[in-house]
Amino acid sequence: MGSEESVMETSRHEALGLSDDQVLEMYRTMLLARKIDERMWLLNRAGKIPFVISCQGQEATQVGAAFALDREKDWLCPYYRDLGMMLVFGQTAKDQMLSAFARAEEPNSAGRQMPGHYGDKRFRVISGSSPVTTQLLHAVGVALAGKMEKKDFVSLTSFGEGSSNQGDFHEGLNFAGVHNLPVIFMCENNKYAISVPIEKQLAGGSVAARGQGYGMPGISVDGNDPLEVYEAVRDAAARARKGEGPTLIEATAYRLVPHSSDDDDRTYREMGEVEEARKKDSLVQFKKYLEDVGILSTESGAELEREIGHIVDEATEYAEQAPYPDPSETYTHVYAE
Amino acid sequence: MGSEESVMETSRHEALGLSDDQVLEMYRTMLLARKIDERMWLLNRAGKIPFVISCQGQEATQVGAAFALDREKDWLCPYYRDLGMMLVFGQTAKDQMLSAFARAEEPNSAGRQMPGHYGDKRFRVISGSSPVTTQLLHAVGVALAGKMEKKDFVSLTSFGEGSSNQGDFHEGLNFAGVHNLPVIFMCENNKYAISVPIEKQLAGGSVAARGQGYGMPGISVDGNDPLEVYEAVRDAAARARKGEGPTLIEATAYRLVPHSSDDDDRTYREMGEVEEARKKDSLVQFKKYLEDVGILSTESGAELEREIGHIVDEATEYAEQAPYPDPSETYTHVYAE
Amino acid sequence: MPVISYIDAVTQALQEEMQRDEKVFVLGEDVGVRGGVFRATDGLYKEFGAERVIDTPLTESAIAGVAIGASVYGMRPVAEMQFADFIMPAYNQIVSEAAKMRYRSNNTWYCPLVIRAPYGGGVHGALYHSQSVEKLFAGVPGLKIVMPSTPYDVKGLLKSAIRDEDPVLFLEHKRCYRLIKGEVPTEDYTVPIGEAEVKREGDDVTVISYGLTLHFALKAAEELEKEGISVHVLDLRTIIPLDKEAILEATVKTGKVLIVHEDNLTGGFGGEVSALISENAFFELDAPIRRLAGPDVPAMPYSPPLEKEFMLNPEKVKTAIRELAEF
Amino acid sequence: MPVISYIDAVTQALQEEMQRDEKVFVLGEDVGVRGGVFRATDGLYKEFGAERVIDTPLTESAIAGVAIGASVYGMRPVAEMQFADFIMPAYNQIVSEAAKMRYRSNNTWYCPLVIRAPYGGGVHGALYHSQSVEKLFAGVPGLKIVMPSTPYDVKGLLKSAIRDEDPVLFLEHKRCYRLIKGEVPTEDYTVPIGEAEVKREGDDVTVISYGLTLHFALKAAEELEKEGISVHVLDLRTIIPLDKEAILEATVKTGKVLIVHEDNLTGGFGGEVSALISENAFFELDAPIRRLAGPDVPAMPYSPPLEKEFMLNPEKVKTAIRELAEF
Ligand SMILES: Cc1ncc(C[n+]2csc(CCOP(=O)(O)OP(=O)(O)O)c2C)c(N)n1
Ligand SMILES: Cc1ncc(C[n+]2csc(CCOP(=O)(O)OP(=O)(O)O)c2C)c(N)n1
Ligand SMILES: [Mg+2]
Ligand SMILES: [Mg+2]
Repeated sequence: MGSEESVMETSRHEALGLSDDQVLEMYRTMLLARKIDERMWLLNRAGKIPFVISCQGQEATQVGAAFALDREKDWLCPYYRDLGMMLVFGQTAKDQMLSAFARAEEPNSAGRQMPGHYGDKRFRVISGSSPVTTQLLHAVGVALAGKMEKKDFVSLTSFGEGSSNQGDFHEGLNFAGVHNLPVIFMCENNKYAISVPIEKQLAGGSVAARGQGYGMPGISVDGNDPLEVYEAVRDAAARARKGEGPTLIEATAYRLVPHSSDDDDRTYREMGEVEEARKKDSLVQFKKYLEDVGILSTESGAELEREIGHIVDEATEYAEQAPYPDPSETYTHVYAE
Repeated sequence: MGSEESVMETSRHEALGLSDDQVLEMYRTMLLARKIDERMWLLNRAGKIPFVISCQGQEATQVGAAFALDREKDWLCPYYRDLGMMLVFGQTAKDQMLSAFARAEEPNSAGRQMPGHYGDKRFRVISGSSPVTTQLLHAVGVALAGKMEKKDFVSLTSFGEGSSNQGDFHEGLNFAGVHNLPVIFMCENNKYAISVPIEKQLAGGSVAARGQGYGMPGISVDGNDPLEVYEAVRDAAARARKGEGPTLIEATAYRLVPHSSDDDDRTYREMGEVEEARKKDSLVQFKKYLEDVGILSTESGAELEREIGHIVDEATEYAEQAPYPDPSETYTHVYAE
Repeated sequence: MPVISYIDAVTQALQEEMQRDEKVFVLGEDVGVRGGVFRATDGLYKEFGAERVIDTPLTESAIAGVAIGASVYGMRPVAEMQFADFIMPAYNQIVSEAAKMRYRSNNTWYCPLVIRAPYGGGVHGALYHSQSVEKLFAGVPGLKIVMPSTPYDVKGLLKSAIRDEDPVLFLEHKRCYRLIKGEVPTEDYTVPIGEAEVKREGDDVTVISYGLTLHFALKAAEELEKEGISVHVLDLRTIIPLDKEAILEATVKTGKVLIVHEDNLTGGFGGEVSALISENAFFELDAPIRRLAGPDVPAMPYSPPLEKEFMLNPEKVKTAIRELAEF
Repeated sequence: MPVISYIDAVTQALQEEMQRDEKVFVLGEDVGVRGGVFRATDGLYKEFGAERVIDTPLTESAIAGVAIGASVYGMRPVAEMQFADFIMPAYNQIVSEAAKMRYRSNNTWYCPLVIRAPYGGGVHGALYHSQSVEKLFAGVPGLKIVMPSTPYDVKGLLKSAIRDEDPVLFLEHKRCYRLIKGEVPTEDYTVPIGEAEVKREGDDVTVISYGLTLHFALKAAEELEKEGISVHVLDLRTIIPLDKEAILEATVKTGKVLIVHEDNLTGGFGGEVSALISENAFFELDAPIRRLAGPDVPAMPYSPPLEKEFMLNPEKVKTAIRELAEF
């Protein structure tokens, strides 16, 4: 953790080898993710889009993790909340809005899938489905292929803490462990699976603790801290590239909004609990960090917000005007044509 | 582990509270299981029965475990090798032979299932299938029912170390952990899943080590030592009855014969390895123990062998004569009639 | 008789059966505190507590497998799969275990359990919240499959399912939940599993359907009456066991049969119905048996024009009936 | 041309495809060192090593899911399910993932993978080593299902499956493995997926079948010829996509159709074939379409008299053909 001499003078991100520009970019991406997400809720409440599923509360985890990967060669099998990760890998605000409006131009599925069902060949993001945890095995398969082909990429797959109880989690970690594959399993623990809290979900209370049963490191990190997540994923990726096998990472944060636009979280959790969690919101905390280390000022912060507001506006306008797919598209691409 | 004063004079089984008669009965049951099993191979090789799947090498585990349960109220969801367990719970040599010959009178399924597919309402043994590890969840369901009905029975389910990698293992342990259910998960690790050795099967190398990931004790025992298995299961059952929840036990021994009568184990393991394992055969070791503590003599041992030989002969003769089910039975009991 | 919605009929049946029999309990994802993502178990947690209305971990195989174990013991579990699309991880437990328990144990052990699952589309649910799954289970002997279309049938059939001695897959069309309302008696009643019902008498064309498309058929029939086409509508209600007599009777009634379901055409249950008719009432037919079904694409897309294209509707059913009538 | 067995055709196809294309690899339980419990992958481990002939843990969902991931990446995995009965834990991965990958990604990602599985009975395999599983997958658009009956077709179709750009379920009747022998060219050839083949020409009755029962039909046809009954036998070979033209042609040829499969009758694939015929060739029929299939019980029991009762055989097929001929 940083070299002895300069620990006190060096900022946390410098100790991690991250430049000021890089952490600013991280913050910017987190903020963009948040603003896109917030706008989607407004659009949904205005009846303009049928459905939203949020990243809110998990931006630090997603952005920190994706920043630690090689965006030119690593592979992703993300889950429906990973907006932050997708932005880091290359998708844009426009892509998100096109998806929210289910337009033909939408890059994940041309409007076939719900928003949040990412998949993008440009960025080596394998198309995901709704049944949870299935993508975990695909990441293992990609890692196996990489090992067979003697490539040095890693694959990263993410999933909720509820989803980590599915059988596919167990089979995937075991397979990756036996074959010592370059894969990173990242659990985004947001403390709820829809209405079900961890206590009713997760025997033993820790996803990370399950790593050792597969002979792999099981690492707990603060999911509200992008630098801590970055470090854990960076190290896991380095191990994987060296042929030292898979890692399980559990990043714990909190889901700040209802499960989806169809949910009403007041039926199962105290709003006081949500308020408490908002105090630890990574966007608040990381902003403060950047201010403290002098990278962000009140002015540059406000300017950033404005800029992002513009981007989101433009993306929304573009997407709203964009055409739907033609009905005949219903019948295409069942098999290779 | 036993009271201070008398450790040196007390034999291991006395320290566990087991009488001489009880350990003799354990040995007798182990021997009976072995002899039935050996006879089945002969019958198979003589073309008289189509299929055998063996308990050989796992008798100590099975008998030790079953002895630690309450045969009047506890429930079993065993797997196809658990002949020893079934004998303890009440099935007879005749039952086994009827099953091997697929006769109508066979108690598990009236000849519908292969041998080794146990199920017996008399002894609260739920009918098992061939797809591995499914029974694990049934044991959890029984334990849930017991808890709901405020009964004090426990359920025990057993499975191979290969099978422990199936998704149902994970989902079952997690469910039992969350609901703190009175269930004992017993892995009979015999070092192979057909041809696949542990190294290619089990990331991390230990099933027991996976217990802590579910917040439950994960206990490794010598599967060749019926007393060690007995103690672990007895303690697990006591905890379960006190409402302290589930336990995972891994009893490691060795499969002394091919996977089944359809297998040829010379294609994937050195016969020297099998020979080594035979030296640790629980039947040899436990016999020696009983001789050492003066419970068994050369004469009484020989007498026991003769007696058991008779039982197996009789059972075989009876079963061979017994009628097949009538073809019309093919159509019955699809639904309640 | 009070008029209630399709989903309220589910809730009432569950509540009354839980009151009637202590062995009945409910388990699934979000069924407790939240009352289910569709609110089908609303109020049950409050009335019966966490022990009988169990919020399970997110594990469908465990939900099914634990329900099987509990039912074999003697309980009466009613498991919810949050969406029928998510029943797949439980497929092994349902097909290999629940459906075969009685047969494989020679009638010694059996699984009196119900698995409820909302299925079907037309709710912007996209590929994985819209599927029909009946064809994936219809060829699994040992399982019963119930697919009601009206609140009356929902309540009566769910009660029968809970009291049944065998595993029942109870499929609720989620588009019907709040759309379809109907009269339901306040006193206890059941509808027998395995009996189809003529929902409308007619002479020219027979439509055989179930679930949401049954309502499309009724609507189409109503409108076609004005054109002078008289439509006979049979609601299968249960697809396994299948009411063969009712199907043959309904065939004979008009000599022209249209089978309608939302599930994909190829491999869909309509094939079974068609085969049954042509095997047993071939000479009563005045026209080829026709099937109208979802297209052979993996599932219903999200984007509204695509979803609309996939879904059947009264218009499409009308056209198909008219063609047959004119045959 | 050398005469080889059905299972040797599997092995040869695998070996030749692995030689031809480095991206092809095999994974499954006991497929490596042991060469498969049926020996279908015999010799491959020695020739291609542990990296391309992978002994996996005992986890079908992982076998399918890992194969999907690898195929999406660009490899050509051939996964073995040790017995078709044990494909159920992988059902979610196959149905929700492999079959829908291309559609859901709008043709961006896809899964060129093969899942091989020995199915079918008559080998004292009892309930869980004898099942036919095709009906459980036949209604899943996005998946192809191949079910060859001869060594020639096995080899040619397995090669096509491996070269196909979509997921193929390749079902091998295990009773055929060593029972059925036939001529197979030594040079490279393929048999196209989706084409049925007339295996015998005849005029009185058409039998449509696949797998082991196809041989029962051929045997029956041979014997019935002596009675003066001329039987036309169509081997579907692929059930998805289905060769509709060939089915209709074969129907028109005789006007009397018998569909035969070992899988259970109700919900079995015969229903689809029957529905297709009665929808498209109704007026060409001289008799009701008949189906002969396994009984509607969960699976084939172990005890010999019960297994025999469940299984079809040439006698049963003969009787059914004769009835149709006399109709
Ligand atoms: C197999 C399956 N079962 C059920 C669902 C319905 N469902 C969607 S999200 C969700 C909760 C997921 O919780 P968690 O894994 O903690 O992720 P989070 O949404 O909290 O990020 C459920 C039950 C599903 N998508 N897939
Ligand atoms: C789901 C499933 N897949 C495959 C099989 C085939 N099979 C039967 S036993 C076995 C190996 C089991 O190994 P293990 O769990 O270690 O138990 P053991 O036989 O060694 O006691 C396999 C692969 C099966 N029965 N069920
Ligand atoms: Mg969560
Ligand atoms: Mg083993």
